Amino acid sequence: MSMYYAGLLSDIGILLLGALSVYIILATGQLSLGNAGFMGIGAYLTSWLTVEVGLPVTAALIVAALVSGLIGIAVGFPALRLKGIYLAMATLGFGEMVRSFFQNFTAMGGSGGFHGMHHVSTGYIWTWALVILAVIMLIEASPIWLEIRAVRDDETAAGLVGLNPTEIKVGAFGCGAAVAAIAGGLFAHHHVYIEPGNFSFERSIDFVLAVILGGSTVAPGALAGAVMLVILPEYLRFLADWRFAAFGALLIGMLLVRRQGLLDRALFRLVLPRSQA
Amino acid sequence: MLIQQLVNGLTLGAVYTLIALSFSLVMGILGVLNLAIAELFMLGGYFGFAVVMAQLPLPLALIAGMAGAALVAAIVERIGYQPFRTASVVTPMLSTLGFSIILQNVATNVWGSDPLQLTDEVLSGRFNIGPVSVSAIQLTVLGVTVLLVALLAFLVQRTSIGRALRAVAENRDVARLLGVPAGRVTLIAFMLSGALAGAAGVLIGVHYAAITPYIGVEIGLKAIAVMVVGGTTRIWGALIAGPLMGVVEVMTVAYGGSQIRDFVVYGFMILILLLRPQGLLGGGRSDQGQRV
Amino acid sequence: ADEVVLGAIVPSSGPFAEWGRTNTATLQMLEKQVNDAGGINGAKLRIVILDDATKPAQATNNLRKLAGDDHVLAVAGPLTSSAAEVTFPVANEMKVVSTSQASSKPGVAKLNRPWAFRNTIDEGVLGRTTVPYYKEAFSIKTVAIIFDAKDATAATVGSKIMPGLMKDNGIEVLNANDPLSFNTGDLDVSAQVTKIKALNPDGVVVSADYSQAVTVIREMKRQGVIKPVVGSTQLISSAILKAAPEIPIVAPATFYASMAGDKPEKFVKELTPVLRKISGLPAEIEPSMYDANIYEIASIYIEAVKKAGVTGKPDDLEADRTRIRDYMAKLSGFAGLGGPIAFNEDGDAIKAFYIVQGQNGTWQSKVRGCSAPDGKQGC
Amino acid sequence: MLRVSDLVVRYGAIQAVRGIALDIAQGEIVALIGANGAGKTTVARAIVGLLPYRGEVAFEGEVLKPNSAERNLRRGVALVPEGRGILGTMTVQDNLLMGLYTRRDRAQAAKDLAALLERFSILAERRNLLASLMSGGEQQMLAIARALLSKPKLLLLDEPSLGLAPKMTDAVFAMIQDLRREGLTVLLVEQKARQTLKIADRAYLMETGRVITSGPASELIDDPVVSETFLGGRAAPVTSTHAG
Amino acid sequence: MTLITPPRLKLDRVTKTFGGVYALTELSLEVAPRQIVGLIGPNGAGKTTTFNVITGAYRATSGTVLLDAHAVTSEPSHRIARAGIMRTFQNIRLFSDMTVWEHLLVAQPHTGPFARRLLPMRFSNPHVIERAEEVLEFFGLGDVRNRLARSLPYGLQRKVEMARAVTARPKLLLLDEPVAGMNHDEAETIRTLMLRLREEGLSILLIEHDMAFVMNLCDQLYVLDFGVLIAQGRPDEIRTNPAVLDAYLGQAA
Ligand SMILES: Nc1ncnc2c1ncn2[C@@H]1O[C@H](COP(=O)(O)OP(=O)(O)OP(=O)(O)O)[C@@H](O)[C@H]1O
Ligand SMILES: Nc1ncnc2c1ncn2[C@@H]1O[C@H](COP(=O)(O)OP(=O)(O)OP(=O)(O)O)[C@@H](O)[C@H]1O
Ligand SMILES: [Mg+2]
Ligand SMILES: [Mg+2]
Repeated sequence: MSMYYAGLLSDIGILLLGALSVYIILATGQLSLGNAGFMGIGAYLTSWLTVEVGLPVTAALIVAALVSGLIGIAVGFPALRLKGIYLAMATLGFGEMVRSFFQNFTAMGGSGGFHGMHHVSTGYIWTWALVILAVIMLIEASPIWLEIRAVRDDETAAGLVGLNPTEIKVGAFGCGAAVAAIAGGLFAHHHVYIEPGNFSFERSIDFVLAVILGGSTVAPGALAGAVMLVILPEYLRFLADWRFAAFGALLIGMLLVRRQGLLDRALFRLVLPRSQA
Repeated sequence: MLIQQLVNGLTLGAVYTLIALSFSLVMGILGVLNLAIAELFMLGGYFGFAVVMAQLPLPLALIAGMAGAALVAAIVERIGYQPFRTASVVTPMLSTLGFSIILQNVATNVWGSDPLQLTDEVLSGRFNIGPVSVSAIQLTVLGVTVLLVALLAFLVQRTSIGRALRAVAENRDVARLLGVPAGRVTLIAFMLSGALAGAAGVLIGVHYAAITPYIGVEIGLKAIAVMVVGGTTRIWGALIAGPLMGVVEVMTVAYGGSQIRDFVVYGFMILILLLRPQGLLGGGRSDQGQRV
Repeated sequence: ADEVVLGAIVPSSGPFAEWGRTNTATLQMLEKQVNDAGGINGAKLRIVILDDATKPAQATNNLRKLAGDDHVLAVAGPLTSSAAEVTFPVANEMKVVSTSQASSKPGVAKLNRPWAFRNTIDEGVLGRTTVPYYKEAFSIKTVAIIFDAKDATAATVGSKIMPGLMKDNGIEVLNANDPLSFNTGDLDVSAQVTKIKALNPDGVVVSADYSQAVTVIREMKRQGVIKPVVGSTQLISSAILKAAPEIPIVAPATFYASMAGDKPEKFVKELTPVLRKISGLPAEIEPSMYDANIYEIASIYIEAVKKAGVTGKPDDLEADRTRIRDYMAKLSGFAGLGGPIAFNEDGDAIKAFYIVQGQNGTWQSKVRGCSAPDGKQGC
Repeated sequence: MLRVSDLVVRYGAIQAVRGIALDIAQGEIVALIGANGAGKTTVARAIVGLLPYRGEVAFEGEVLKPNSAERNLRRGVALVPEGRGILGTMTVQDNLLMGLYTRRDRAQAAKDLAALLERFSILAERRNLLASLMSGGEQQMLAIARALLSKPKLLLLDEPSLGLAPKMTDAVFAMIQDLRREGLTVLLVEQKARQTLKIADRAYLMETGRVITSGPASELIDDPVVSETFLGGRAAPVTSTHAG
Repeated sequence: MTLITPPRLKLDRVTKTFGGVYALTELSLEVAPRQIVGLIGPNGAGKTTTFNVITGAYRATSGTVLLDAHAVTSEPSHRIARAGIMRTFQNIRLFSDMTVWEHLLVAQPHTGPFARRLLPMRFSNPHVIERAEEVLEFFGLGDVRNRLARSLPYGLQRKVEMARAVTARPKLLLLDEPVAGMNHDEAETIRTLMLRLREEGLSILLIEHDMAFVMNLCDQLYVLDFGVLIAQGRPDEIRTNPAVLDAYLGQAA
């Protein structure tokens, strides 16, 4: 495999993790536009741990995931009060606050950025991505995932059949934040340089885009979406100055053809007839 | 300086309010976040500039900007909203994002990425009241904002058109059963919102006298924040929230340090949302319509 | 070999599209010139130009593609410092020379030796000449500083370099404890400018990319703060001169379109009509400093191919790249558009620069400087 | 007044209505009955123009276009949809005002509204409540009242008695008869077959997308097929509790 | 009336107001074990509100709700459900993208440590699957187990709702108009199912406007009007109660 494809693959792996972080939260019916914030927390925290403290990358990633997960839970509680666009904007605001924080956090370089990490391989990134994807897919066959789907569909009804929406929604926020932090840590150690601008809301929107394009009802959808979002602009290079206009048009076209995303549960049922029994 | 900063804050707030209005017209009523509005605003600016640079009067520029943006909004509605009526709300949001990517690219290819600047200030008159200096265009922006808010609030909350819009948004079939031409009504809402964005683009473009294809992004984001703080379902909300956010922003820069501006502004937005989850004027009516 | 392949990374989409597009036109012109003149040692020149859309991650992949798939001998670009920060490590990993045409954030190439170069001068070095001229020309005793906090280069210059330089030159920074900033894309900086107005400084430091600086300068004009502005190379653009003709702007440049001399005049004469044919660019566009820089970068590569024994055979690719690197490191007296060019051990260019002053719509050169280390020959 | 011929409606691959003909004369109450899933709702929705269909629907001699509900309402064809179709995020008042959307005779419209509010007094009390917060039966009343406000010439009612208390069901059925006396034509889709047949002039019986029997309501009541499958005793008023 | 066995459900002077409107005024009622109790009354009388207060969807303004002599008032709704009260809804509320089978799994309480909940169904809690099979069989939904519940005919959707409520082995089942919009045959099957559930020990509180159905099924009836209890008693007593006739049944009787 050429270095070029290896590079793209790394980007896909990181975007996949970012998309999964949105996917988990979206599965409970909450749209988070602030996951770039959690990603930033993960990126800065792991970088600090490996560069300044001298922890190995894997350990740093785990610590960052835990810390970010806790922050996610802390954010998830007040988020319970908010719905729809209000929640989306509040999370976006959170993400921008995180970015603004790192911009002023001169101990880690402020807006000048932070250096010194060691490069991690594409294989390492994908090990994380695949393990997390596999774990999520495993969880999708578990009772808790049914509960998550129930809460997304109809929170009130879910409560009335005995499910605890608070626990599920806040938990999802925590898990999403942890996964986003891992994406951030890997991002930092892939590019070996980070600056606050890497974690602005555009990135959060990319995550959401990957999930929706790929299909928001099955975890591999995030993978399909991540592949498309990274590969598509590359394959449109022949259009030169019109590359992004074509990308936008294709995005709309894709939604028009498959508004449920590339992959969905119906498709899975078709391919794997008795997958859930 | 305090008073001057207040004036700065109010002008900025008016700018936010203007754009927030076009967002809330489609968000508050139809429940879609039309992200392309940021770019309609940008387009309005370019159309307006073209007219102003041709030495034609400002009202003509306004008309050009509004008409141009409304036309593009109509396309966005037909391709980016209609087909996704029944999909989840994230989907039309992303299809309109597709439009905003296209429009940015097209604008770059047509007008370039460099700031397009007006050589002379339009309406360059200034009024100095003591230490405070207000420009004619600032006053125009403020005045137009208040006027448009009042007009729109009347339209949406007092007329049967507004009611019909809300009905279509909630249940299209039922609205049709009651005689509402649903397709036409949503198209009108989008075009109206586009025209508003276009007007904002002209006024604000002329006020700051420089535009780029990316001008809509940051300001669009703030405008959405303003809409949310005001409450999406109440037009008047934007008139309160816009200046509030504008003043908070400007005062943070003036007295708190400009570095922490975004931190404070978004923190303030979150705080308000936590205290009032449906925004200041969102009175919680339509969003809380849940019963078992 | 019958073909010499070079690569380039430019931002042809996104907020810096204009630069990327004029860069592309420049390189295409060079390619044609070289091939019309018989190529390089009989081989045809081919420059593969990739757009990074002003996104750092895309720039890294561009480099991987150019070095890995297109087997280029060397790469010109990327343009921005943010992109250079992440692309240079990849250049080292893949062992291919990458030379930025615009990055001037302090220390970026230095961190990524030996394969990273910049045909630009560190802002810290430039400022040492800019500020004294500025002080002298406008009898500046006090300044206020405002910078774009979202732009890594501008923020570094605005928050670290400039305050230091002002102190060195005995200029008081009135808002030393209260830095003023804004964000890329901000439309309204009225609050910041009102604050500057209240401080009443002799001059204003605007550390921002020109497209952002335009907003600040227009607002200064609107509020009647007609004070001389000083900044970094980021300010150099013809667009900024239109913002407020009455406000003098001082900044360093290694090239500007009205520069005198045979080489620059020829370059401008050739390139200008090419640029003016490209749609989307302003009708009165002129070659920019970054066009000159990338032109020089490609020319240096071509000279290296000619002189350093580059074979151009696929099997020798690795050796050829090393030859180019070594040639660059030892380069001296390469005839650039504005004078001789060499590279210091940080990988940054040693070349002449000019402190230019923009007034009434044109840049005028005031002081000629040289980035050679003290006591060394260079320009 | 209404003539439906060869009506065919499909949902994707499913043919829900397979070529039926209906006739309704001016001033008639016509009942449409049938088991769950027979296609009654589909017929009603097609007639008012909420669905694409094949075949012909003519109202007052003019052919109606498929999928043109908003135009049909202006001609005088209204539907109280199955599941009520109230606008839950709007107030009761706004729902009622939506009923007046096409009315141009303001003064008369205001009088009609007042009259209806008198008939359904609970709606007047709940005026400013969000419609979604009302009880099921109250919502049903709102839906009926709203449809009447558009002053239709032909009113289609899809299971209007769903969720209504017995007394209110009686009241609604009585009202339908009153309105008929004022010149309204009614197509009544119902599960409560016995009560329906009592007030209807004629009736159509549907099964799996086809009309299998039709005729004067008084004859259908005694039809063995009808009484066996649909009357079963339980749709009758409380007095007859012999079922089971 | 319930001298020997304590009531399964007891409402003690429950009041619920909505901004000044009294939807329920000092309502007291009891459901004994293995009893089917009907709650009837005119539209807007407060029947569904009673269900909502019992299940915690609404918080009572005052008064207490006792399940087996334990107060569940003002507990969150999921706790009340877990304590043994399950319900169906007046407007069907099925989970829109779940199959029938998934509906039967989702409402069952999970026993064992949390981590087991993350394992695939078959490993995390095998009893759940057994139970779902059992309920599927009981309600005769086997043929449609893999269909999306939302795509089923109305009558079957009602059944799925009941089945979902029953899988969690509740002590008390609340049914809100279970046979509305159903034809006679379908209503009959529902009635049979309810009787069998009672056999199995379930108590049922039922709202229904179909008088034939109610009178045939219920052991006890409560009649509400404007949030006030206007009558209670056996069906034959209620049928002739003048207050009930006037407020609810109408002149037809
Ligand atoms: N949106 C739809 N998509 C697919 N099939 C549908 C749809 N709506 C109805 N059907 C099918 O069309 C047939 C007729 O349905 P319809 O609702 O018209 O029956 P109905 O007689 O009104 O029944 P009910 O008494 O239950 O209201 C049924 O088989 C139903 O499953
Ligand atoms: N959340 C709420 N806010 C305000 N009023 C409410 C709310 N919920 C119910 N109500 C009112 O309380 C009264 C009782 O409603 P409820 O739904 O309990 O009636 P019901 O007896 O179930 O009637 P039906 O037989 O029509 O379903 C109604 O008048 C209703 O409008
Ligand atoms: Mg029906
Ligand atoms: Mg009810």
